[in-house]
Amino acid sequence: MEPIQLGRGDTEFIRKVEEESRQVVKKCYQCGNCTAGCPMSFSYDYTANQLMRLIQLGQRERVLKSRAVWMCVTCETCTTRCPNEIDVARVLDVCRHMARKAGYGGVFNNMRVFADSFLQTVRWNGKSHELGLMALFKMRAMKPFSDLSLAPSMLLKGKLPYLPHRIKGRSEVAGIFKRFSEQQLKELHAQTTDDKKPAGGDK
Amino acid sequence: MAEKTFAYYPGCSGAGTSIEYDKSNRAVCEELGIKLVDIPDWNCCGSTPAHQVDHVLSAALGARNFAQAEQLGLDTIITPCPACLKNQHNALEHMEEPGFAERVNELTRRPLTRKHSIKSVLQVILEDITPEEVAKHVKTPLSGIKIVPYYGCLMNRPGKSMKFDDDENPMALDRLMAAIGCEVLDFPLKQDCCGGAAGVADNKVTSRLSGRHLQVANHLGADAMVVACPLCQMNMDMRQAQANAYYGTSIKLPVFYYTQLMGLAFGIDKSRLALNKLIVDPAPVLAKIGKSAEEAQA
Amino acid sequence: MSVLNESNNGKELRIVGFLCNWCSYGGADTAGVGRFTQPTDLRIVRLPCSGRVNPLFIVKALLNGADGVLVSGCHPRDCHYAEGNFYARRRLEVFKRLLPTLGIDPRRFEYTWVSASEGQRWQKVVSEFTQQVHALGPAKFVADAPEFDVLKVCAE
Amino acid sequence: MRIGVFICHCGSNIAGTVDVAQVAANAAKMPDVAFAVDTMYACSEPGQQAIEEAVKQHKLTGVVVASCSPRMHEPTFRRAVERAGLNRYMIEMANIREQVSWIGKDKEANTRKATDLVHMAVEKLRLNRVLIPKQIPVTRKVLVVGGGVAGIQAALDCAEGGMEVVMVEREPSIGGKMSKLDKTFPTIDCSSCVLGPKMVDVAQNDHIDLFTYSEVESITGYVGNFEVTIRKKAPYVDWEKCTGCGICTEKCPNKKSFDRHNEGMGTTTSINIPFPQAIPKKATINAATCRKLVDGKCGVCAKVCPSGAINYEQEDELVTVKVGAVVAATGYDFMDWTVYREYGAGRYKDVITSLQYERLLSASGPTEGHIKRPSDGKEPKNIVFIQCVGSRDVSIGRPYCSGFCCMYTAKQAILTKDHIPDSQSYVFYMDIRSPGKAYDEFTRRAQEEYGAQYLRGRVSTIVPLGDKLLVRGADTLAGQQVEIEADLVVLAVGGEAAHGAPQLAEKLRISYDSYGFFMEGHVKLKPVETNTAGVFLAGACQGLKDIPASVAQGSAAAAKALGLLSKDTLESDPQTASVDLKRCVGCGKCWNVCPFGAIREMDMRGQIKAEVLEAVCQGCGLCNATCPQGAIQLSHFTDNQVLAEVEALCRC
Repeated sequence: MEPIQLGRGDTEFIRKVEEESRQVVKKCYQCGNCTAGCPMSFSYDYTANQLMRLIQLGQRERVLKSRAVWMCVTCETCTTRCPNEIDVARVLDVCRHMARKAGYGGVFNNMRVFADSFLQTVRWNGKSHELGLMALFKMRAMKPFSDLSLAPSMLLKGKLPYLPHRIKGRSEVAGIFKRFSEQQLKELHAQTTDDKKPAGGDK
Repeated sequence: MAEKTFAYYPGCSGAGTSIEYDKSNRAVCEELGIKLVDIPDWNCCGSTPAHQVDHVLSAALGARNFAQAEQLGLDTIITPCPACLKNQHNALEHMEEPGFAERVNELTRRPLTRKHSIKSVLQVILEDITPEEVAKHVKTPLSGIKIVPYYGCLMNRPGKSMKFDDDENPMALDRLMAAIGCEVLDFPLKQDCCGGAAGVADNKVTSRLSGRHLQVANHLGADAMVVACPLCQMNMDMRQAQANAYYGTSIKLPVFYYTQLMGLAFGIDKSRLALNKLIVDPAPVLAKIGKSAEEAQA
Repeated sequence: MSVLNESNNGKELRIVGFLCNWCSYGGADTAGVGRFTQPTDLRIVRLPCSGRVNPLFIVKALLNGADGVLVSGCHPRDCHYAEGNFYARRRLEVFKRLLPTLGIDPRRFEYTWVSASEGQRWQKVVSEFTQQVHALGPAKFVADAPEFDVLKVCAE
Repeated sequence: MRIGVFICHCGSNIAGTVDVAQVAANAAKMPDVAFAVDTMYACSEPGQQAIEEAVKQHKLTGVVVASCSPRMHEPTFRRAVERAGLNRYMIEMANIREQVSWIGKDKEANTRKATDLVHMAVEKLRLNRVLIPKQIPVTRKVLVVGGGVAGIQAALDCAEGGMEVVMVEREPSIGGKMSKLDKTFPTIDCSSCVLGPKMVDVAQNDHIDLFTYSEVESITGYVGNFEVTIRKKAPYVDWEKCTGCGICTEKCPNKKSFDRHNEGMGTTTSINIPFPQAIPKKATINAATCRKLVDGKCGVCAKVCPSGAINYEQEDELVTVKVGAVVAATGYDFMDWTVYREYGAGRYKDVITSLQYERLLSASGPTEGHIKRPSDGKEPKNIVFIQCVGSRDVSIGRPYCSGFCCMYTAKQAILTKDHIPDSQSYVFYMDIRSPGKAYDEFTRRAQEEYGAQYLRGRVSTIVPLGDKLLVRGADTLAGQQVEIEADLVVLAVGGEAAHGAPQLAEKLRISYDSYGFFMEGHVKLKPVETNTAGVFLAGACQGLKDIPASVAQGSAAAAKALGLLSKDTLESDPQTASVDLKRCVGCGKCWNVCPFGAIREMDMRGQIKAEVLEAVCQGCGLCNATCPQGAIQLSHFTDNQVLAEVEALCRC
């Protein structure tokens, strides 16, 4: 493992995480309670408390490239039991937003693909459409056969309508998504312009 | 008893994977005098994916629903689904933070004009109706069946934000199920996460987590599990076979929505409770109702 | 401020603090020992107890050119003299409400409770009050304070 | 008046951010100032000598010292001017350290502020009068509140020094928390073997008057002359007659009473003697569970008592004693850990507190020293200790470290291995805090010799699974979630201020912090004094501490009390209120507000006037602020003096 160069921590990253999450990450004293209660811990590369620590040290890349930020299911066990009243789940959510914006996660990240697929159906219909979502996700994630065994019984029981329910105001909902995407693009553009200036890395 | 009227947000799965929850919930609310007025042309709250992408986007989807509800003149929305509750509850909470509402309005272009609140149908039944009142509606007590209540993680946590029941040892389902005559077992994993929506992305995750619940419930001698969340129900019921395969077990534990059992106790027609939609066959458990342990064995 | 000391670049305002010796003065000491940085406008008059504060002192200060007055004592129920701060609270509350009738913005006067251990709280109180007074700007000079019967009302 | 002004550098403490020479130069221009100078350390020996010499040389009649807080060095400089032949009240201080140099770095602004503060002090001093303290006789007797190890030490040391002692303890026996412990760290000494003899000494000491099962009802007066009312709660047993034979406790039919001494780990009888070594060894009836007292049926104990000591009609008794000093040694209590609902909030029988575990370890405990878990009496093999339960936890309002849990947990892990050799202890900790003598070596021994597995992390939850408890925690050093199936979980519950501590503080007129711990006079330099003259602190009531620290503080408080009462008389503070009879109209407002009853009505040739009892007056000035005539004035804080200070500041 490469040593963390402490003098080169990304303070802007810390500030951004604190601003977006409205949490003070300095309050974390590394008791590990978040890790202790985390149901998804088994799937993490860094534990929850390690992520908090890496944020404190301004290790943007390590945090945003971690598998853990994608695997958190926001059950908020950590938030509920944090002795320092830090909303850890919100901090991780914010990191996930940043990772997504930074283009991390990749096309084979199932959690990311699932979220994208889900929101696509909402964007189209105004409501989510489970069957459409499944099809979209399984296709995109290149795992068409997983969960296939569930389909017959669900379809038989009428629990997976073939056609989406579409709402009248779906163009309004689509508008929300459109404006959101535009904002994101604008932000991204601003960032890439910024990136041209020399900046401290966090190696 | 005076009727209580609320704006109602059914949630997307109510027309699909949790159709039995929506149906039974409407039937039970009618029986208890809770009038549900559907929010006109409501949209998806964005569920887990939206808040995973962006909090403002997530709040904007919720905000459109609140804007739609304003047409009804009702300020309190109730929803059966804890995921919809949590998302839209957080939307309201975040919009209290400085500058957040403005960012949401940029997306929706429909600023809210009233003060809104959202709570679960379960909270209304527990707090406004009370278990004592629920007991008065019971025609067939569900004696003879042992259930474990499973709350999931979304409804009560964190307590200082959700302000409902106890965020470490919730008792709402325990009390309501006891009120309709079930034998309620103390379920130690009543709030441990089942994996939620992660099952679609990777069903090993949900199998691993929900399998533990099923095994503990089985070990305790439960006849059935009772839930209030479509995601929990899906992971425990629809994915029960996956969990069995993951752990090499062969558990057959029916997983009811609490409204289905309440409906049964109230004597509501079974077709309105959509019991046939459950994946794990509930018939053997339903046969036990009203019988003592010895009778059931014989 | 005083005759001996003219230049203050117009940045500082005159803020007078009346502090009880046992809690708030101790709290201010604790803040000092902890090196909790504070604005320099405030000058403290040490009194045995917040109950010793006669509203006349505050009026005299405000009418003679102070821009703000802060009174601080022990927390209620924690008075060194058992109940001095209860009397203070009653008096000062009445007094604060009467300030507008004297033509004084009531925001120029605050009273608060700070214990000897609350150095950080003292820092916060001083900083916030100083900010509040700065937001109001310098007080208009009121020459020769008339005698006010209201003061007697406060004293009772 | 000829005033001398001394501006202290305090090394660089003041001079670093205040232009002290400039302040001295400014002071020289102030009214009545005859001499002004800056000095390196005013409080040092040469510094004080310089003041004395200046007084003589410049014929000064008053002195202003601008240095640190008067709460720090006012007595020092009063003595200095007294040596120079001035009245000791002819000195004023300007606090230019805590209030100036330490709280801002702007030298210009600081210099201006320091000048203002000196100006205020000069204006106040100009109106100072010579004050002569009165001599007041003292009662050479000490009240010790609390009979734990700190109070016991204080009482024994006071008695040793020839002082009479009154000890008040609210439980039926003295001994406090220490009497519940099995062993003590870091030597594994038997707790009752070391404490027991001291308890007996208290009982046998002629100088110590012991009131157990009693509480301080009220306290009036002032240093040297307190009057204390003690409520002796009714034990329904005449303790003069009770011999402590214990027959009543054998015969009492109600055996389901909560056992306070055993922390509820067993049950006890309604009439009981808390433990075999109890001092005094007398029986007490629990009125809440006694059948005779609850519904009039029973009376067995009265029938079997060989000395006829039982008295169901007994009532509380109030006793008044006069003392010259008070030592508060009320100790601590454990916080209510059931706020940790994730640990079951008390629903799981085999999740117990460390003090309950201590009772299971103790040979005189309910299991006679065999570790049996409460649910089924089985001997546990896997024992999990969770530290910091109720300590260092902001979310429950307990941000502080309790200080002793790390050590007692290590001790309990060691004892566990001694009791059950094939057991395994797991200790969840955040940081091991063991700064005492031989303490850290002790925690190392627990791990190296006794094999306790230490895990750095908090525990998120305890889940009952069958007859086991699944403990889900973290090992942050391994960067892993960890799970253990435990047979017994012991919570190292943090301490908090003794229940009722704030109420006692109000009776004693001492300060307490936001957690209820009593405030010492100065964090570093007056650890056992309070800001109320004659009241001292010992033990955990001032802040959580372990046994050696409590004992040391008990001795320290005793030394302070002995020093205070070593003289027959004390000087009263002459900064009291006095009445200008010409202006007093006898309206009575002053005697109504005086919290000390120090003002009384008197008749002066047919006219009603107020009169101040100087020895009783505490100098709060409440009367001064209340008097509509300005007739009653507090010396050294007169209206004119305060207004002179205000004027120094405001008049342009």
